[in-house]
Amino acid sequence: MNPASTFGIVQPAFSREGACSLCATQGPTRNLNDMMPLIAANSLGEYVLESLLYWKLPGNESIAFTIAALIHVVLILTFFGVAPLIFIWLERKVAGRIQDRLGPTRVGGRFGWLQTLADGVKLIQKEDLCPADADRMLFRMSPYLVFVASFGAFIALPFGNGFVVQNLEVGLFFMLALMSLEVLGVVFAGYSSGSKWALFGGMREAAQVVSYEIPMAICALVPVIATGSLNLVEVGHFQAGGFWNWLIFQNPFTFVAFFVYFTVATASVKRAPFDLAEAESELVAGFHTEYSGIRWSYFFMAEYASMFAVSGIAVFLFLGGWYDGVGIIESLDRFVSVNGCGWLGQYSVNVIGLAIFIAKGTSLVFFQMWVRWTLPRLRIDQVMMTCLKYLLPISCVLFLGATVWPLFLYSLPMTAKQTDVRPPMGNRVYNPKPAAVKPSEKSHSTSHPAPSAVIIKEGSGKEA
Amino acid sequence: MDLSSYLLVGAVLFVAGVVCMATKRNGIGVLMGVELVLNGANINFVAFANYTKLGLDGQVISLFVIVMAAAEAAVALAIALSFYNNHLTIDVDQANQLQG
Amino acid sequence: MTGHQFLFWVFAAVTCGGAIAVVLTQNVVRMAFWLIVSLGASAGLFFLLNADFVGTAQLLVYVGGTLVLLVFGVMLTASGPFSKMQTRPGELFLAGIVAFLLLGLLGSSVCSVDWDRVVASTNAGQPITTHHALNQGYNRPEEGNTGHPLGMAFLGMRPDRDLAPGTKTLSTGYLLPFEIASVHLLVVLIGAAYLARAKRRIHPNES
Amino acid sequence: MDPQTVQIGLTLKWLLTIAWLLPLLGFVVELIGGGWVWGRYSKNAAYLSVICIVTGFICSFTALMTWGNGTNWSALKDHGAAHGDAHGATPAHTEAGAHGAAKPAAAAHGHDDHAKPDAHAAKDGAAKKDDHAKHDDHAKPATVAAPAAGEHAVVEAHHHKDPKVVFTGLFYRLAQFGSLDISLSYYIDSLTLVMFTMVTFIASCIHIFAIGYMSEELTDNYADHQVHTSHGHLHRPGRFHRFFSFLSLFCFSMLGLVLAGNIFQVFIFWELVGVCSYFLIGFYTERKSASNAANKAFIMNRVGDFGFLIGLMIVWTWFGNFQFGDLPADGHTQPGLFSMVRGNDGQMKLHVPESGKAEVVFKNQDNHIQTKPNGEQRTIPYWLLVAAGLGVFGGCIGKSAQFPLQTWLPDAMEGPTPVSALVHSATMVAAGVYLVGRFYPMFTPEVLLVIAYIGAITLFLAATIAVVATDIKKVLAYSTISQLGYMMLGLGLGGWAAGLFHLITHAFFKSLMFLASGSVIYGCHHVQEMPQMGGLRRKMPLTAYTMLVGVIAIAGLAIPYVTLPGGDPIAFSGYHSKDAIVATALTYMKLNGHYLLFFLPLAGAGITAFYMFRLWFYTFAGEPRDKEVYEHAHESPWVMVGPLVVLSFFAAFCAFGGESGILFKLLLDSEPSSVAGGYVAQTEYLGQGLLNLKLPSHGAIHANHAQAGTLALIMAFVGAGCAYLVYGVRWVNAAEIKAQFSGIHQFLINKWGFDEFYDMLFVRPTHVVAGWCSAIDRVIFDGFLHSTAKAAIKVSDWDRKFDETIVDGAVNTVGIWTFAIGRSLSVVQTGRMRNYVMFIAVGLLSIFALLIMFFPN
Repeated sequence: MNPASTFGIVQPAFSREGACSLCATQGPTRNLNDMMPLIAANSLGEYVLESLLYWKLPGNESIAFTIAALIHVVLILTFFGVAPLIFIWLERKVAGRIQDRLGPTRVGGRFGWLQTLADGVKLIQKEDLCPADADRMLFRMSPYLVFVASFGAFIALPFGNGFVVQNLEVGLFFMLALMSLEVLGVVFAGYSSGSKWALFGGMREAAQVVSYEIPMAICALVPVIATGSLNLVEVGHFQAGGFWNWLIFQNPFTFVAFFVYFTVATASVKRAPFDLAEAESELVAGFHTEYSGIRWSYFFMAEYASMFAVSGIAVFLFLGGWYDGVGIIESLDRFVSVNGCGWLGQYSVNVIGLAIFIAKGTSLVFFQMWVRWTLPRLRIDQVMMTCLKYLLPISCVLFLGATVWPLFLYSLPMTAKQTDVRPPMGNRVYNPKPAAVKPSEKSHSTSHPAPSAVIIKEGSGKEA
Repeated sequence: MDLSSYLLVGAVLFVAGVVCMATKRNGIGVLMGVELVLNGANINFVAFANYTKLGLDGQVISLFVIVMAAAEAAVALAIALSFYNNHLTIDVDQANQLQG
Repeated sequence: MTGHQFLFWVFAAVTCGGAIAVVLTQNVVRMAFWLIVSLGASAGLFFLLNADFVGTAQLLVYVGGTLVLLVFGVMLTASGPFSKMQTRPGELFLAGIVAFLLLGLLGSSVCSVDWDRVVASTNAGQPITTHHALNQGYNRPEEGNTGHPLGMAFLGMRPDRDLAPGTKTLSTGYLLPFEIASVHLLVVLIGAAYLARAKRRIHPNES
Repeated sequence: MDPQTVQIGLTLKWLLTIAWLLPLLGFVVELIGGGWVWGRYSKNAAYLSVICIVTGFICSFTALMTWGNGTNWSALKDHGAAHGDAHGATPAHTEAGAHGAAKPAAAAHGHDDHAKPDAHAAKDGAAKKDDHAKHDDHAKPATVAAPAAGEHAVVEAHHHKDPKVVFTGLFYRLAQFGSLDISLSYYIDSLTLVMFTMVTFIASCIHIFAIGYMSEELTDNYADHQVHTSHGHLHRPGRFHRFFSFLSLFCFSMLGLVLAGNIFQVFIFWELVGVCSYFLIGFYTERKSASNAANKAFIMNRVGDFGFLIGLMIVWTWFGNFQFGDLPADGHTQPGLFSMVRGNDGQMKLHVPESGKAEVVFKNQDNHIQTKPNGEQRTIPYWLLVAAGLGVFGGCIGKSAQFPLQTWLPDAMEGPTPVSALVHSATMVAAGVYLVGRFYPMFTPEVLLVIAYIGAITLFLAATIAVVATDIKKVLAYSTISQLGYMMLGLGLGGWAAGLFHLITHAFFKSLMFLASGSVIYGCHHVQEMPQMGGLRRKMPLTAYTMLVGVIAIAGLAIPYVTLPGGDPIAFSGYHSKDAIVATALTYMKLNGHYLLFFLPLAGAGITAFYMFRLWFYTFAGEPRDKEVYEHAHESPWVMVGPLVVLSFFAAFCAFGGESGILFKLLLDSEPSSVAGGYVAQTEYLGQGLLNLKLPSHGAIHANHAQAGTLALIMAFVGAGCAYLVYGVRWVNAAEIKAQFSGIHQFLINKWGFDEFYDMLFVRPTHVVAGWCSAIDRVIFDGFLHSTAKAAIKVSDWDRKFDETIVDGAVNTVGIWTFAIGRSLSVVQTGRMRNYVMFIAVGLLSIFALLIMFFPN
């Protein structure tokens, strides 16, 4: 163990020439730079730590960041619970309206808005059944696996400017990775149930999701090529300003990629018309035929949360993230930074951004429901053919096109001067984290230098 | 934690993988043993990447290992399926036509 | 015990436990489950080692892709539900002895090296993203900011080496291996698809 | 060159390149896809060929227009004349100089201001008044132009034109040997452009015609009635696509030849043209006559090409350069052959060294003398230049079927008629004439004299044979030879533009006549003998009258005493071009003597008119001679008649305006600068290898134009009249004449005995020598080889025994031992993968154990 490390990670011989004056400042935030990536929730953790120090409470970084992590877990878990609550209710209302019915009307007074809660209470009360032929351990584990995978994806999903559990550099990649784990739970559920319906459902699910993951990842990379970052917050910042800055309008390929992505995402969260794994008319209920009670509800919470997760990715990759599209957020941001409204002002702006983001995500979820109750279900061979014969080639072409597009623009005589071929790494604007720490200590937390130097200059400096 | 703890974890994975390969009669099980061995090696690479001058190279090599493992799994699975189609079993002990 | 230590012990225990469980389980599907547990936890170890990209790739490619494929294979080749193929106890015993010896050998090798000296002599401890030319991403280098340097390395550039103070020569990147790996992957997938095609089944009595 | 000119040059280059390469594309596609992809019933090959060649025509025509617009059509204007804008609007209007037809109204036009190039007009303006006065009434045959005009034309000042713009450049350099580079280059002037347009246009017409003519080949089972096998007629699959692919290749070769920028490239395409003609003449390979004809054409051409090769070698050895024009190279301009011989003023610079014989001094494109590194002048002996010219002309003799290599061309009639049309008008035989025209600056007056004599002999000889031929295509073939003789004659006499003018006009009317004869043959179901025809104009009127247009054109008839408003005679194209040649001949005779060179073409004009009208009357007029043929005859479909109509229009009017017409002026623009002012042998060199020859200048020819034209017209009318009397109204019985002159008739039927002569002179001796060689081969060489083989068999027999006992025994013993050892060790190979893994682990442990045991540290 390196004694220099207070929190456990090896303390590097930290020498950044040119940035020393900023990063080498003394103070409690000094060691915060060495937080571990997974649980170190920078802003909130810093805030908690500052608070502990301020109130002279016992504790060190470990405790502070544990507390911060717990807060995050609680927040996300709340969203994870509340969102399906609303979405299931919404789905029932939407289905009813589309089928010329009313949907739930009674529970909770008007609109039946507490219907889902009532259902949930009922499910919790039910007996936790396990079939005699089942592989008991796997049967019990599978819902948790699905739940954890879906839940984990929210670690990297920003809900606003900086409202993110862990602002990972590879956030998008991380989300896709964790959401791809869901399928394992489904397959195990299907296999361990000891029922042929469930087995078929699990097999179908495995084939479908593994296939659809490929075009989904490729389509997600199309806007990533345009921005040069996998960090969703940075991608969000990229789309500041009017809606013409949204990545969907970045180039023709991102425009097409949005629709392909949305189709593929619908399939990868096994929603209609791609819900072959739980096709009730052929497979009873597919992989969760044998499940009941609270374990059954885990699957559904995971499904609706995943719907929101893929929609959130779509919002960040194509539809401007937390920006409103007419420049309100941006102007508020500027107002706050110019007039020094402090962390509260910044925070308020971020809350508005949060609302906008959730509204966008919810509307995409609504769109998925709309599609579900409108289109008939495909056959399994049609599902596979759609993916492998159409969506996969299309997404590959989009990927290729998005790669070539800047070069194409650069080669046009009329745009050669104006077009900025974005370097893969280089002159990015650093967006400071939301001011969770007090203004007086802001300089400690913003330890990044203003990155004005471009690589080329570095190279020439080295030669000199 | 220091380097040797990570290396020990890698060693455990490696040995587990070797034993898995040596004892499992199910072809897929043997495949899982291979994955364990590769993962043990991967942990070593990343650990060296973090603690020594190996730096980025270790991570790059571990990425290559992951990709190659995926390729290997695909081919091995295809072979296993082919074997299963021909022998109606996945028991690798049945695949002894090459014995001396 | 610091957070890092705590998390290391948790992940290491899960990793090793999962691996041992894979060895000891006779049911193939459960083996797959334990393998997932083991590999997922080792992804956690990667995160602890500042390798966020590798960890994520481990989750996406290994756990989310390769293992699903394996499970798929298990289901396609299972003769009956929850099939078991027992290993003879003698073999298990022999394998256990060899495993014990092998682990002892590896462990003694690890412990016999003075890693502090080795690390010190190799000028170690410098994080990958030391140079500020690499720190222009959104995140701080300490947060495992390896996406950009890895991408540069795969494109054949090594700013982490070439821009460090005192370097004179240009290092080689990994563009060629990367391309070879991609082509290799393509060839492998085509070959796998060809191999796995349904063929005429040879009945045992014929062969 | 200013940038605009460079731009025009590039445009021309690419347009012509496209026009050139498109037929090649067509050929390749048809070669690959013709029979297998489209099948034998598809006309796609024809459509592809037509599209290629028509696109080529459009490109060529666009190139011509681009060139004209780029040069402001300076070629069509009278150089130096002030009246250009006032009268130049109608090209036919500009020059109203001496013409064969009388023009009573034209005198009132005051055309003497603008009748001639400025220098000429200034010098002898007064004399010209007289000329024109004479021209006005010179439809009277007795009128003879003043010989003085010819005299002073020789000494007139050099013709002032704008410097000719030639676009040269390199496509691709194949190899470079010292100063000599073998390259693909181009040389574009108005001659190239006119040739391109003409070739592609006529080829288009022929392609379209061939769609109809060759449609019988669209079958899997084509019955060839001329080939007899033991089972009756030969039946074979149709070869429609093959025909069109070869046509395309033919066009590609010819266009490449025209575009070529160096003599070596010309040679390459020259040979390609020869190969294509070989393929197409031998198209009906099963017919013995066809394959013989193809061989004959090919071998005859090789004889001529031998001369060509000699010429090439001389050029290579002495000039070290194949390029026609000046090429920019490495910052300086590499002077081409033309510049080296004649500089930019068109004059050779002669020099007599101590040793005696005259030499030609090489110049640069700026007229400076080229020197070797040691300061000496670079020169070529005059006689070698003559030899080079004669050698190259030898190639032209073969290709253009001149005396004495003319015998292949009538036999080439074995090919399908569209091929004959293409070979005889636009491509193969035109290549020879074209090359003479292109290589003109390299020819000394001595070479030109040879060319002129060859041409004169050829034209007379062929014309006489044509009189007795009865096969409709053979008549046309001999007429082709005869007309080629005219062209050669014109070129040889110094009438550069006149010869090429005749080449172009002849291409139009001869392709017309061949296609018309093809239409007749098609309509009469492959009857080619004229005695079986007659009266066909009632069955196929369009064919008949388009043919008549061609006949009038080639006969050179015009309407006496009547002119167009501009003073131009009313005549078809052949009149103008032949007139120009005869005028040149007359002028040449006045300067040099050589009376044959005038009287032979003059007689030829009459004979031409006679046999052409004979053909027409024989075929189309009178009563049918063979009822069965007549009954079954029918007019051809539109796809065949359409090209006839189009071509007849051009045969009639392409030379509209004669020497002041567009076509002639376009050609005149490319005329080598040495031609216009004439030539007088430099007397101080007469002893050193130069003959005392004079070449006529433009002005001199012009002065004799009326006289020559009148004579030619009279001869033409006499010939046509005779034909009418004998074959039209049958006032004189042709059979009686034949009987009366049976000796001459037989002599002519035997084609002056050339075939027998060549057979005796070359073929039989070759057979004898070949017999000897074969005998030597059989007895001496074969015997030696056979005995060697027997000895080898014996030796190998012993060797086998040694191998089997000793070598094999040793190897087998080793093998048995190895096998036994391997068998005993194979127990370790359990074949079980798991065991192998265990072995590896145990092996690893053992290695470490050993290491620790022996190296404890």
